Amino acid sequence: MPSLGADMDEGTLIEWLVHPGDHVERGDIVAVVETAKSTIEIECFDTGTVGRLLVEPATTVPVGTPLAVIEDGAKAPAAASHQAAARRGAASAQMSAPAASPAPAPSVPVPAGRKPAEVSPILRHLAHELHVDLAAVLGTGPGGRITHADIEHASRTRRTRPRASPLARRVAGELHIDLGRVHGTGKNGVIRAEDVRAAAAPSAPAPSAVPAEDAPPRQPPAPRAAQPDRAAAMRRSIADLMSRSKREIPHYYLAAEIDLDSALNWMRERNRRLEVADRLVPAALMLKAAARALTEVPELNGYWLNDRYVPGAGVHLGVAISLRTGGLIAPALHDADRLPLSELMSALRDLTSRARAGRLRATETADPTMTVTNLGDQGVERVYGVIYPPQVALLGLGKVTERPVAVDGLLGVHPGVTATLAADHRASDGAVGARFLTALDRLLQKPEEL
Amino acid sequence: MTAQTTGTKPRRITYREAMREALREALRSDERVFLMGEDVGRYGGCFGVSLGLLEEFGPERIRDTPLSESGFVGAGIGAALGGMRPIVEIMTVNFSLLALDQILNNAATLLHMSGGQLAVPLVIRMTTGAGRQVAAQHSHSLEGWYAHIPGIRVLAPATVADARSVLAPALADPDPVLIFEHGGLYNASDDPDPSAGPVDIERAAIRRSGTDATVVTFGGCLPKALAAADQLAGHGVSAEVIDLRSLRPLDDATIMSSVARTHHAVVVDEAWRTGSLAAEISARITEQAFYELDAPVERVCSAEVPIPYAHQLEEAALPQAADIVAAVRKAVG
Amino acid sequence: MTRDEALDLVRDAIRRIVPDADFSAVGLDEPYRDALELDSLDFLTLVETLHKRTGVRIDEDDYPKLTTLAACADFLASHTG
Amino acid sequence: MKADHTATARGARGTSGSKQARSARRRPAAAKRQPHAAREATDHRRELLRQMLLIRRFEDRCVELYSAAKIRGFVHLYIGEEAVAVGVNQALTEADAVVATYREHGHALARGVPADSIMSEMYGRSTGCSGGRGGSMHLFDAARRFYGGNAIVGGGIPLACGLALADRMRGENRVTCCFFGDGAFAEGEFHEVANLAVLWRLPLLLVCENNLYAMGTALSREHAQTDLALRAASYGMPAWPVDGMDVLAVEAAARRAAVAVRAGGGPCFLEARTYRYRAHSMYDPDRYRDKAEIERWKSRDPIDALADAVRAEGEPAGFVDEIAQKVDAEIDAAVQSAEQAPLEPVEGLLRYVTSPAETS
Repeated sequence: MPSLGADMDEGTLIEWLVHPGDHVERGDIVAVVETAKSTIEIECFDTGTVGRLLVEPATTVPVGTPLAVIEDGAKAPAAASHQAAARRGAASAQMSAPAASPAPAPSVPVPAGRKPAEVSPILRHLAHELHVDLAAVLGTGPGGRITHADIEHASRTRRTRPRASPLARRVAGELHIDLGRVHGTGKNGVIRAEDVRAAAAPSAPAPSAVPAEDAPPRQPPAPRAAQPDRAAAMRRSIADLMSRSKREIPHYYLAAEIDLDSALNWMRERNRRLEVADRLVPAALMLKAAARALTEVPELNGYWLNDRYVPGAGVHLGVAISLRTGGLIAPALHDADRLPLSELMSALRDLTSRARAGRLRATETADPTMTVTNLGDQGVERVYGVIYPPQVALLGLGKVTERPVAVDGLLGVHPGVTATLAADHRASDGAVGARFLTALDRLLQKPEEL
Repeated sequence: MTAQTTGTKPRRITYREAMREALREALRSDERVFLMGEDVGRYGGCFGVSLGLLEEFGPERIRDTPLSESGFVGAGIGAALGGMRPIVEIMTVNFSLLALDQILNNAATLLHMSGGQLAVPLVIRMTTGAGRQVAAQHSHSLEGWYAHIPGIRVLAPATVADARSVLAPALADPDPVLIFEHGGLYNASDDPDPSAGPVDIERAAIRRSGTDATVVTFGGCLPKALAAADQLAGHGVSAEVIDLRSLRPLDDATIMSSVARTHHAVVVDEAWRTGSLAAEISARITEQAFYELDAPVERVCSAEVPIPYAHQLEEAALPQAADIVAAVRKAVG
Repeated sequence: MTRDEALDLVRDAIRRIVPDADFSAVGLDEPYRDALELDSLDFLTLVETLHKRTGVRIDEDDYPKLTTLAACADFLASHTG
Repeated sequence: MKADHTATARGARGTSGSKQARSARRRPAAAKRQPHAAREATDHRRELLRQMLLIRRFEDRCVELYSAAKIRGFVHLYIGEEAVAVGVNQALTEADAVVATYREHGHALARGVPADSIMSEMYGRSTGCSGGRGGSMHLFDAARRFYGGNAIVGGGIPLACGLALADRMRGENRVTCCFFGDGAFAEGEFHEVANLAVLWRLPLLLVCENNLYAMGTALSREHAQTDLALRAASYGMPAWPVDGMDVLAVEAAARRAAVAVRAGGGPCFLEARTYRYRAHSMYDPDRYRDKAEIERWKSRDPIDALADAVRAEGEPAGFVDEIAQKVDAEIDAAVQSAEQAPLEPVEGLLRYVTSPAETS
């Protein structure tokens, strides 16, 4: 059970997306795990063949519990074919002398390449109806035959093949984009070429968070009945984490007023030329500036682990997102310092919509290097934040308001924001924090360079 | 004598007149050409296409026939074998079924069955389509049936210019050519460019360029598709409209290159959907341009019902511009 | 598009963002963003949806005209003719 | 069925056709007074005999080769009806056109289509008269104006009508001769064309080979009025029956008709009353007619009858065998040529669907 966040002690395996015998590549999504906060697709970090699955779905296990065995790629084919041979032997033995050998365990995988001809037309039809690929179904019936229940099971647990248009598939192939990571904006969530390009090209529009017309609102995969429990669990989890933070981390706070006049003018000009889907919001500008500021002040971009500061491997901004069902989650916007603005904007929309849909990826919840919380939309002037352990800082952004400023000896009215920094005094001192806020301010004065 | 084809100044003529001018030109330029069919002479053609030709060319070459579709279509085939260049008019596609044996079993097969010895340089013209409240037996769109047949060429002129231009190359073709004239088009008028020259009957025509979706259609549905494209432009969708012009052979290249640009395809066909030409085109797009498609191919066809008489029922049964708009919007999402 | 149709469309578009939006608690002339907790990203999504479904171009300068449900409906109705 | 026999017997004996035949048979007596003319007449009859024997023995060989699976598909044999094709063809010139049915080996051979190109066609070879694309039912020879080979019952009749129309419009003094059966007489296409041809005074010779069966349905079961010539005449054209088992009678009737057609008076209709000895297609159950009927018709075999007549004119007893040997040699050569001919290559599958594009 991977750790999907510092606050996670245990997780519930919801479903397996792979089966024993499947070949998996590093980065493939192999299972869905439910934590107190979200339902998360977990990736596999090895390449090889799935051996035994050690944890049954619906089982809750502590972080660190092995979930499955991934066999070495070189050995796997041999093992698979051995299994196949054994299976055929067992099946024929069973047919000729039922009592001679024990029936094989029903969960033994059917060898790949089995002939679908062994499936009755009725089941074939059922599989078709349920969009189940028969070649991928484990047969648990006599002689390894596929049963009605197997297909229904496969339908429930199969890894959803991304519904993508042929062009989208082609473009994904050309751009080396994993369709599983592309959010479809077509009817019923179908991935279209523009979605793939949006996921790939920095200059592409960011339609990903736009609900498809006529598409039903995306449902979190977990049953609705689980929601109250989930909310309560999340509450407890936040409580634990924040208590730990306030208990362990000596916070210090700094604030700076940042003039957003040039930033917002620039943004307004830029947005004027663009379709809605391509427009920026001020938050995106500020996130980008924060990410860039962190590259200048790396002392705030990392973790306090084992009594020492460990810098983060990249700038992965945690974005605090409040959920409509209550609660809060702060998944990572990976490499935010390097994302061009338009891409950062689309990534932000994507992350927000997936967080609210309960479909975050493991790495997104696990590794933010600093969190930004923006309560400006909620009308807040200043944020005095609580740091997410083991991170060492949190940037709070308030509401963008018109405020009086002195410009060239005259009084003017400019939009501005109050940025506050909560930082871990174990890892840094006030001067470091001040450098960060100063950098943030400076960067926001030259938005065209962001 | 009615409208003459002289002069090079563009002037407004109807589809009917354009076809008549093409007939007149053919009859004047090649004495092997003659027109034969029911009421083509004294009556002037059921739809008035051949009005006035009898007076100019006489009853031998503007030949009224008895109501014997199989007989006179077969006679056209035989006359073509015998060195003539017959133009056989079948009053409507509905009656062509009585001559289907001759078209399919003789016209389309003789060249092949004879090992290349007997070509059939025959042109068969017929009116097709619905939309005039003439009910189930007079509203068929069976072009797709004929386009199914190897050995014949099937043309569907959809514009006044094409009505004027397709007959000459059809007559020059050494093999049988069927020309389908949609009954709803006869009164359409336009100023065809008299210097436009012969039309390439192998190629489809792009009647309107666009970037977002390809609308493939032909014959009587072309005006509807163009109207739909106008409406779509108002919705910010740029539709390219392809007029197939030739239903056999199909100009795959024009269709596929358009789909490769727009990534969305809608096929509009007045025939019934099942087993239609629209089905064929859709299949070809998935065969040849699958990886260009960003959405399933949409089809707009007639409802699967014998075409009813009552106006509102007939309108509902046939593809309309609004249906095309909806299909394109569905495709582009 | 009539104003009523526009109003329905706006509500529907919001419901896609906030599936359990309770419109009975939001007066037509009240600011709905606060009541329904639409953040700036949500609002952008709303604008985008309205544009897609009506074809009406909504510029950033128009945002202040979209503060209440009634204002949204008026805006759309007047721009769709 | 019995009614048909009597009808045919009456047709054979009592019609103008048989009068023609009788007058033809009287010629030998006259020939003795004019030895040169007599020799010519005898030679002509020997030629008719040769043609009929060629058809008969060619088709006998077809049966053999079909059984050996050298020939496949539908093969309809003309055995018993040879006098019709051979007799009618005597009235035609090289410029005239022939449209036949799917039982057309005889018409093709009588028209002069070489036996080897027909046999090769049935073998599906490149050298076949239709390039291997037609087979038994679709023999074509454009150079000999032999327009098939039409396997849709009645389907060739409008085609012949059109060929005649073209001749008429082009001012060609040519006849188009169309063979079809009693089955086709029930098709609308026959009646459409009969009307059209008279209406337009087309140079068309319609030859109905009435072999009494439309596949397995007897004439009296498919026609309310079984006198087909009578019905044809109702369209306004000369029409008469002839004994189709008597090649000289057929020839005489056809010549008379051809003269009328060439004169520009419009079409003529001949009903040749004949009989096929073998099945409709290669084999059939023969449940629709009895063996005795077949035997009765065989007793009036056109080849035997002509051979007897020629022998009576003083030809040596073995002269038929002598002709048969020559014919057999021709057939042997045809089979050998077909066996050795190259198969039509599959690469050329799509040839002749449409005419090749002009190279200019």
